[in-house]
Amino acid sequence: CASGPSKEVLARQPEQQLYQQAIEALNNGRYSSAVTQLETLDSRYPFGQHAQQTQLALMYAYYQIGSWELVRSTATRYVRLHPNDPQVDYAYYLRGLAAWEAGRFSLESLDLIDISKRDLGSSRDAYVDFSELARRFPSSPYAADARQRIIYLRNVLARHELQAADFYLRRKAYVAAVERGRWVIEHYPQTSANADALAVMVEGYMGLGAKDRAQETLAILEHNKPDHPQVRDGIFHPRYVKGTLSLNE
Amino acid sequence: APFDVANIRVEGLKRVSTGTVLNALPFSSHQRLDDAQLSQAGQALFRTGLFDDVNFVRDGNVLVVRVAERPVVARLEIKGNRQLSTEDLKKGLTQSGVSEGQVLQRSTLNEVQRELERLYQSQGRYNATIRTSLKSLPDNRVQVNIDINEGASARIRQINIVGNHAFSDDTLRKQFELADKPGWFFGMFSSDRYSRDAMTADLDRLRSFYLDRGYVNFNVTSTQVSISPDKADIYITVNVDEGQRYTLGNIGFAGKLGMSEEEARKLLTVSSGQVFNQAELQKSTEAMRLALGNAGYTFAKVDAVPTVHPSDDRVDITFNVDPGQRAYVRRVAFRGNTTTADEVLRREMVQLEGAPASSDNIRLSRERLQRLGFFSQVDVQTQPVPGEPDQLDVNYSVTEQPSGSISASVGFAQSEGIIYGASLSQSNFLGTGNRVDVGAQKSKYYTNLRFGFTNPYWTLDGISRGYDLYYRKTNYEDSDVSTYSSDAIGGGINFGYPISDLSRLNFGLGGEHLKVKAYNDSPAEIDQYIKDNGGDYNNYKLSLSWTRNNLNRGILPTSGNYQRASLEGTGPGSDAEYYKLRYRAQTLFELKPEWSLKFSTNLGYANGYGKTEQYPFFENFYSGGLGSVRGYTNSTLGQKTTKRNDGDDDTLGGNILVEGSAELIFPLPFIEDRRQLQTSLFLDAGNTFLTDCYSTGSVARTNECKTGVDMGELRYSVGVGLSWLTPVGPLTFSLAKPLHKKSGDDTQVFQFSLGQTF
Amino acid sequence: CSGSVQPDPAPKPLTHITETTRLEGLWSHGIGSLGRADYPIAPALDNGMLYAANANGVLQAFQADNGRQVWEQALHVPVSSPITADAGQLYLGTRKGEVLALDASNGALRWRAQVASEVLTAPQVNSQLVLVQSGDGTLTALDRLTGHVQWVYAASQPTLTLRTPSTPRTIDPVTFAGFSNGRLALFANNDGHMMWDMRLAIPRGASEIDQLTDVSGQPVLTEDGHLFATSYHGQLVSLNVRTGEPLWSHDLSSYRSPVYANGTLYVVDDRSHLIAFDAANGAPHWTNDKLEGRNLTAPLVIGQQLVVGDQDGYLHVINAATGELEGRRKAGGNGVALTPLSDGERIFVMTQDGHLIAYRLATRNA
Amino acid sequence: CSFFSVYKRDIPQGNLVSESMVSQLKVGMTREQVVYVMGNPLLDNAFDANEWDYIYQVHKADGKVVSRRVSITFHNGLIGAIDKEGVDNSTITVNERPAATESTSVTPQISD
Repeated sequence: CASGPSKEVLARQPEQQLYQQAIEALNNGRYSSAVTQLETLDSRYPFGQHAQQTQLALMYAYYQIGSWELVRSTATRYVRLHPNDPQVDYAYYLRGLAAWEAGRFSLESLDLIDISKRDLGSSRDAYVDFSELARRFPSSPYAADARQRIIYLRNVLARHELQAADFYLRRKAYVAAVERGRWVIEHYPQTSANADALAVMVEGYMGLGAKDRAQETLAILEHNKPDHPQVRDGIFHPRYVKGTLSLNE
Repeated sequence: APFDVANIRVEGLKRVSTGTVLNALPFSSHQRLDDAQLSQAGQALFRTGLFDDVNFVRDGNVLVVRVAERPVVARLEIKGNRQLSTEDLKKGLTQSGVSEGQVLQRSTLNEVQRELERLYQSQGRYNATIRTSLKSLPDNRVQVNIDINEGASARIRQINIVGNHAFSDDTLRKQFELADKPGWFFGMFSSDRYSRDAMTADLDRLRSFYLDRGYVNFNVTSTQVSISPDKADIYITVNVDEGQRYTLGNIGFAGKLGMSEEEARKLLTVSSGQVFNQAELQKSTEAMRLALGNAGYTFAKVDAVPTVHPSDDRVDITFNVDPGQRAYVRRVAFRGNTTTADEVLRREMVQLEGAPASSDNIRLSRERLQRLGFFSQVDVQTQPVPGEPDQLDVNYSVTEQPSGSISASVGFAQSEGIIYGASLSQSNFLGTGNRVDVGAQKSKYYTNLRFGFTNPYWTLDGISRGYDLYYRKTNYEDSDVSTYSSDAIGGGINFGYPISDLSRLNFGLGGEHLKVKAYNDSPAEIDQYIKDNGGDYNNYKLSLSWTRNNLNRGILPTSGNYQRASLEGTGPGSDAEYYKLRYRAQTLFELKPEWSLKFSTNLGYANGYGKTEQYPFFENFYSGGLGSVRGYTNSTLGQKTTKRNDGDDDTLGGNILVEGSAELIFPLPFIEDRRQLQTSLFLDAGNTFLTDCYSTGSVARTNECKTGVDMGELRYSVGVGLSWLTPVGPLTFSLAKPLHKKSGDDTQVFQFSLGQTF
Repeated sequence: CSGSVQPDPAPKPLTHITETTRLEGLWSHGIGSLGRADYPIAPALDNGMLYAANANGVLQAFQADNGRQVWEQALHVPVSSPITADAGQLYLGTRKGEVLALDASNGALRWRAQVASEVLTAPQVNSQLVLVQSGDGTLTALDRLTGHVQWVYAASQPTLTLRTPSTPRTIDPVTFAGFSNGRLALFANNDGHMMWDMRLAIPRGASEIDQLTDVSGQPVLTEDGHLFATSYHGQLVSLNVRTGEPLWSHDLSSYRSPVYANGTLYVVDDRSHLIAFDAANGAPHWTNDKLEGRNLTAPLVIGQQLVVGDQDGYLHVINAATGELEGRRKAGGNGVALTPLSDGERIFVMTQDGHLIAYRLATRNA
Repeated sequence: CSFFSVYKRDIPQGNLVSESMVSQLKVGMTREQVVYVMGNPLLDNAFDANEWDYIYQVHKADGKVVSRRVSITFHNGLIGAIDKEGVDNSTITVNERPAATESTSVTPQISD
């Protein structure tokens, strides 16, 4: 229910006046009417001098009213149209934020629902966008915040892999468990989950009866995290597989 | 003539920015220019697609670039289109470059007009006329009007097949969708409207008809489509050359079989000597491909190569088999499970990660996910792993749907006063896959508490464990709701485990303390039973049940079948010793998409044993109402009690239950997502019976007591039912008309319930 | 729900005319249905005998003067073409692509032959051959006595053709045939090779409808070697057969055969305007557009008058010299689409619902 | 009797290997040749690219375990050593169905 003037009325106002009104609506929080005005500007003056500013403002307005999909589609269009525009990092950042918000789950903060156990579709998109932002525009003002969020997301994604690995260990599907562990090490390095991933691989190799591989992996685990809960004075205690494993015998 | 350009000025710009024009020019000011460069600049400006006209004028040493901007389409008006929706038309127009906000090229406009005319002609509307016009708007914008006169589509007057000897015209014409007579129902469903795609489809049907009957060399030599001068009638002539009828010669295999030849032959549905039949050939190749898929050759390719011997009308078939490499599944991923946990899906997987791929297992896993009832839609896609061609990832995408009901209610019934109630029953509590039932009701006459919890995967192999507790306190002294009160407190524990892919066994053990009390206005039968058997019962309950579930969806299935047989009762030494044998089954056949036929039955036989001669009335089966015989008030079918002193009698129920129902599930036309809503026409039948009558002691019996199953006493009803999955819970409506109801039957045409699907 | 097709141009309502000629009904017979697809099964007239058939293959012979039936024969074939009577033999075609030759005295079968596709036009006869043009654009020459195929020519067909098929015109040495691809060709009868062909109509326009270029109807050949042919969306053309060079032509779209009578060429165009041309130089004498849009048949010339039938079942008598409407009679039978026949005195009309009616032209004493 | 016993499925894991496959491997072969014969290993060695393990293991419903292992060590791109454990040509059944052990090159195809 856009409270502002209807599209027809707006269509006739000249570009400059319309742009002023939109920015002013944006600044004092009337986001939905700002959206209508910016949308009219974008469709009437696709090549006007404010074209780029309009699209950036439109993205921000969509973000404020919470329509994540529109933010992402406008941002993608902006990145495609103005790849080397100085403000393009803002578009990447907004696209990542929109995916981040879409991935959050209301009960997550209550820790009732552990989102790492659920479908991480949008969290994965956010991870990709923020990583691209950090990689291509390391000096961008948004890069710092993006890196923080990358770390959080990487942990969530890694935990998701380990949950699946744990299920496969219980299910005695040891090849699957080892591969899930390796996926964490390969895709989410430097997360706290790496040590647990190594532990899963050791247990998986033990299940497969490949003692040599198990010991090789255990050596790397001991080297990286000697105080891992499952390693007590050189002896590895698997969670589900019978028996224990030590480096020397 | 070449000249030095000191400055560049652009004229005629309305919306395009000067910057855009300047950086499109291949040169900048302060440069020596000749004609060649100027024409090049002209091309460059034209390539931007923004200008209709560009020319250069020299004004002293200033180069004036005079441009005429192409108008931008401000509005697109389409009128008169009925067959094709405006959206489709706009989408088509956008592809050919005409859409709101886009620059308009004159040429594309009449190209669009031709495109639309061709489109209508392929629908058989030969006299559709399309007129496009432009209305200019201020500052170089334009409104594009497209008005369409779709005209009518020509009717087919003749489909004439020439050259058919083996089959009569009628047999062949039955294969056609197109007809040369208007359809039934006043031509509403007429298929005598010509369209080219329908024609091609019909020719394919004709071809496969012949190929399925031995005519390997069948060929449509030519087809003529002619139209009457007034463009109203279409005449179709199909000239065919049937060729000879072939029988199958010897059948061989080639390539690496991946199984023994003898095993492969068992899969074939064709044998030498039979008439050549393409459909059977395809069935055989599909059977072989599936068998190879199950043996792990997911990428197997099988095709039947015929070699024709015209001399003796014989065709030899060689099955070329290429099993391809053993395929493995690297990773199994799930998308869309926003509330259900990953493990709840992963534990249903029959196809494991890091294991040989089997197309059967992948399909079976999808069916198991659908049977959970947590998802309205389950799709599966296999993606090859880049760089490792023999490995693939299996991706399941699901759409969550409400799987249970939550309700809190404050109700009021004049007979019972205010009823506070809250209940939660979720088969996928917080996405953990566990079943939770919690309910509490409080009213003037009763308080009712229940708690149930079941974990279907107590162990990874699918051994389930569940327990339930319940407490009931009733006091119906001077109400007319019930004629006796029964307080109970009890609980139990049960275990279940799979005994095959589809069936499970379940054992249950529980204890119960039951107190039954009659009132002065209780019917004689109840009064007398409590006098003879007492009102206090301490029972320990046992139950054994077998279930087989092959439904295609957990909730609102459309195909498959489900059976449950159970023996429940109280153990010997309980105060009331009785047993209940129950059998419940339903089977659905999908007639065609969205249409299914469903037959269901619910049978029960119960009796006392040991010291309980007369089966306790409070454990009787009841019939009538939703989930049973719709159209009759809930639990009112069966033996009536002796009239109470204030005049009306009650229903006793019976220790034998016979119920059955036949339903036709049909789609509602305007509903998009049919997974959440199911409508059906049904015929219900059922009733309860007694093996022996309850004694009324000294009181004279007012209702004649009939014993034994008497099919004549079955009550019937016919009607339409609707079941709708809402986030609050499944909503069920039914409009039923009881058939030849007998006197004393208590009927309800409209019945509605929230929280229980029938 | 999608309604029926609006004809373009809409048929003109009939205006009052001063009738100077009356058509008096003599006799009529029910021959039987022409089939759901209204097959053009026109009757044939040969020395005082009338031969008519229906779509179920029942063939009857009548005496032209009193309409008495002479014989009737059930052929058990789906007849779909006009009948040709010539020298004691009858020829007709079926929708299954069969051509039958029958004895004109009793309808007994002489021979039957198979051609490529359904036959919608009258087989044409010369001293040795029977020329049959079938719906898929092939022209087949059959031996007149035995029915054996002598030669076949297959023309290329556009995806959409007009339902008014073309009829060849044959004399002993050569045969003229028009095709749906807009070309008129001349074939040598001995071996069927094409001597020349010319394009009467060029496909123009975007839609398949605009691109229709059928040379429908039958070309007219006069004793002095002048050929006249019409085409749809094309030209009316006159050419000298001996030299092959065109004499005159007009841009005129028609799907009916032109009719020549003592120096004048009468043509019905696709808007049902009736136009008379001077056969020698193509100068138009008169045009009658009062029957526009009524889907007129090709005219029958009888004495100084012309008779045409229309889709509403009316017969119109028109003065051959002035083009004025002189008489009208409703024959009914939901329309007349087959050109009437005449033995000089009587007019024989086959209506679309299969009635054969005989009329006599009587001048009304003004 | 089987009616009452818990229905469990066999748990197959890893690359199917057989004696006839291993016999085709020769020292000095390239990685592509190994893949042509054995297919791609499911167990990628995260820490040593020159050690390839082809491990196949089935945990049967009745508790028995069948394991086969072929490990290949590469020296600068060619096979240096092949050692195998429990590899023979006996057919292994998974859920009463023979697990085919042949393996040749594959062109992937999306199948439902």
